[in-house]
Amino acid sequence: MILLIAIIIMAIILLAAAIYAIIQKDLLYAVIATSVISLILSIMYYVLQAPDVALTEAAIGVALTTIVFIITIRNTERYEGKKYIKVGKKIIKK
Amino acid sequence: MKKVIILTLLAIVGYYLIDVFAQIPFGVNRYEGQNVRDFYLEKSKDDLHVSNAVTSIVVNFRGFDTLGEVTVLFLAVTALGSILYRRREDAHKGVVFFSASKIVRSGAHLLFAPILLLGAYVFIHGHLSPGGGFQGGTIIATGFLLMLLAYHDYRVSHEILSVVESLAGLTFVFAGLGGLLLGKAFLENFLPIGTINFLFSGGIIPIIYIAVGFKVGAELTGLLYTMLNEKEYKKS
Amino acid sequence: MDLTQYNDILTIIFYGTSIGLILIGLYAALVKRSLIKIMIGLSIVDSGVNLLLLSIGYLAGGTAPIFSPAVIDKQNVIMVDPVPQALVLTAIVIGFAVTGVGLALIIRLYRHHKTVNIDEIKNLKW
Amino acid sequence: MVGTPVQFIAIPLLAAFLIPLLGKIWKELVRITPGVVLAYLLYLAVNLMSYTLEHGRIVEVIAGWAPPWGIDLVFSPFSGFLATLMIFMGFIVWAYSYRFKAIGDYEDYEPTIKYNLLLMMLITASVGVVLTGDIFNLFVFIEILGITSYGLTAFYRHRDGAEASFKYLFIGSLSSMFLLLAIMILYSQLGTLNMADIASKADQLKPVYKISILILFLVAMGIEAEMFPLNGWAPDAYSQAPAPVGAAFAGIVVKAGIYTIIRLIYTLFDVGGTYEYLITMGLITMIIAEFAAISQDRLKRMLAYSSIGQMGLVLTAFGIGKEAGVFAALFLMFNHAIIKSLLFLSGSYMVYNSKTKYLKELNGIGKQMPFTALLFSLAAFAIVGFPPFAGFWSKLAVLTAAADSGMILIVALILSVSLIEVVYYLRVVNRIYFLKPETSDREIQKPTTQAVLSMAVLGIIILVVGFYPDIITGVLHKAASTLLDKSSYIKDVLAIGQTIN
Repeated sequence: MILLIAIIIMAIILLAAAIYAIIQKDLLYAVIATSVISLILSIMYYVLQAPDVALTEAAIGVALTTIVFIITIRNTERYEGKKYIKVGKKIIKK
Repeated sequence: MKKVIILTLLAIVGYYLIDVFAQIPFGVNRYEGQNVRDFYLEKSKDDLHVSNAVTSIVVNFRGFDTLGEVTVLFLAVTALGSILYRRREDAHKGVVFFSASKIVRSGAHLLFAPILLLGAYVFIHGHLSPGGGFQGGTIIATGFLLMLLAYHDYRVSHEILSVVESLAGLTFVFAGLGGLLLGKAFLENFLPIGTINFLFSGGIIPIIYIAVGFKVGAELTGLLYTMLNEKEYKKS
Repeated sequence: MDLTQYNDILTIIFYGTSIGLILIGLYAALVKRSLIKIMIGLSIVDSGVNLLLLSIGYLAGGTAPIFSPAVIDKQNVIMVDPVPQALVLTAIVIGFAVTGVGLALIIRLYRHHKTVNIDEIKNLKW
Repeated sequence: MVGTPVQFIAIPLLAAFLIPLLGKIWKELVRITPGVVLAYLLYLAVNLMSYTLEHGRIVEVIAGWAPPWGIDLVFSPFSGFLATLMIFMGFIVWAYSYRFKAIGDYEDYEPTIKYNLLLMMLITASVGVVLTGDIFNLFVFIEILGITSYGLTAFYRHRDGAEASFKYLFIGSLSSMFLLLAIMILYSQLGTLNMADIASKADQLKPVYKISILILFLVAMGIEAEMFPLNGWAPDAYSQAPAPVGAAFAGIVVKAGIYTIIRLIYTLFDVGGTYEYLITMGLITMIIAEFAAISQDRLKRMLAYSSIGQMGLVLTAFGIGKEAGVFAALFLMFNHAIIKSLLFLSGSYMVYNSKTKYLKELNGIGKQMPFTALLFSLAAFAIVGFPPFAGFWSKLAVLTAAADSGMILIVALILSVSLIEVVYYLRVVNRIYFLKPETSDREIQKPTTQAVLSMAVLGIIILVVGFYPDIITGVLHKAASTLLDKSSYIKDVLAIGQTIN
């Protein structure tokens, strides 16, 4: 029973993180949300009796995909859309 | 307007997916008689002496897929290098990044060797326990990532990486061709299979998975290194 | 952990979550104008597809397909289907490779155009 | 037999892993190795082809697990014909790009290594798609094809290659998602991934699954095959990629896409109306693409749209079905591979030095580059289907197939679309020979010896097939009848299982 509740909560967090990832304008937070998705997915894979896949998802989805996204964001821009602009070291709204 | 069209489209796709998948029962044995799942489980235990059935599928029954998969990674690194390539004189005029603090650096140094060891453990025991070449290789790459993040001037030799990568790939293909040369099929096992649940079991399966581990580790490290060195166009 | 009795709820949870992920990801990939957001959307879609594929191979009350010393001598052990697991393993790695190439392309587009917004990158018609 | 079909995959992979090491020994080896590998594969393919024409299908089992348990490669007259064609075109493209200036003029050798690796794997992946008998293996090969195509499209740094490539990647990822979903539904229902096994069990499949799998598959593969609403990536990718790669896309990659659709419909299963759907989509694709082609002002984009139009014609011919339709479609595919590649290869030398790549810069170039221009016009005449050239026979075959099936409307449509084709190709030829150049002091890039040789070979093939079509039609008839004989495919592949187990 406790496990079932845990699974339900995980599913809710999963969907919430996915929605957060696509509405968040700060891409860095969005990427962190996708890594949360991967983390929970890897637990779900474990629940589905697939430890191999869980390990892969944990290593590739949580660690590598996130870091590759973060590198890209660092090399391009952090905010989605034209609303924000960088002046010196501060990010201000246009 | 465009959003409305896309939402309608998604609604159709969603309805249709739910409609199809609602008819596929969850958690129920759908196959009767002889089927692929039972065959693989049985043969993995009896014929190959590999306790992890996923490993025996990935490396032996469907080993050709894995060969392709390794190739995909290899080509992705190649394509990435080609995409981010620039002439020598254009490179190296980047901004200097600060190294991490001393605590992080010492921590990274301390963790580096254990992470590599863990990665090696995971891919050496791929046929016994969960894990294998891909997982172990990724763990090794994260070890290098830690060092790359902690020390801004940490250098990984591209030469060594490409040699390791090539040798590991060649091992995989030669292990496959070995079967062909001995009059068996490509990728067919030609070594003694040993006893199940011991380290030396499964014939060529552990060899291939170790090669995959080295290859994936070298490739992902190279990928991360290429991307991390991409820093001079930062807004200044 | 015995979940056999809750099979109906689990059906809804696993299929529902994965289809939800697919739809959310597709929405992001089709509507958003930032290239990085599009890649995030695509990677969410990938996760959804993988979860769906794995749920298909699940067997209620099954164990992981590993003949560990604890399992090997028992009779009538139900094991979940290992084939989807092998397929998902392949799909995850391939998905990562494609994501990496896509992000490299984004970095190169940014070098030339100084933006990652689709509307501002229009040398070719989108 | 000299070898087995698995060498088509294993040898290039071996070479691909070796190339970085070989480059350290002698740099020229990086360029030579793919050619040697492709030449060997061509020799192997021709040998296997002559064997399979006499003795029937060659089914090779991988890892010793017979179908339906393991993965198998099938070399039949149909798949073997396509594989041979792809390897041959790959060899030509390699020869053409051997000293292609824009690829090798960097001071360090990195790009050359990468280009050669990616090009070789592009060809290997297409061959793998054609030969494999396992549906998930097909997915893996399609992903290899995708990755190499993205890399090659973005190869030039100074063009909009990255943009075209990202577009391709976006559509390609969606396509692979659909493909994975289709494979998933298929596996959940039949519990098998082997194509022959799926075909033999297809009757157990409920219609709702059949339809959903077909839709997912057609959407996924329509992207590679440039079917109508899904071909937005093609003109950009063709025009932004290096010239030899454009030729490889037209000659090799598209064929792999068409092949998968055809294999699915002809071998696995179909539902009522699939063939009509193919005809409709083919005709729509053809008409829209030809109208788009006539309004293009750049040569490569025009060729790309023309290529899409030809693929529409091929789909239509496959939709007509029966032996005549399949034969016509295969003939069209052969001609398209040869002729369109020649158009790309020769055309790109003509636009090589013009900055904007607009058509008007080609005025009067025929006097400065007589040989290239001659080959271009030869190919242009051949592709619109003027009588003594190769294209004529394939168009005639399509028209007779359509007329025999009583589809007069299709005949009329094909003929009127051909008229459009004639207009825009002759416009270019007219420009090349009879218009005055805008500037007189135009810099001319002479083709390299290898490029001249490879183009000349293609030109000779066009002429030979044009005058003696019989040398190819025998093989094509055999290939068409193999494709239509579904039960023998199932029997041959599954029989291997009985002999081994």
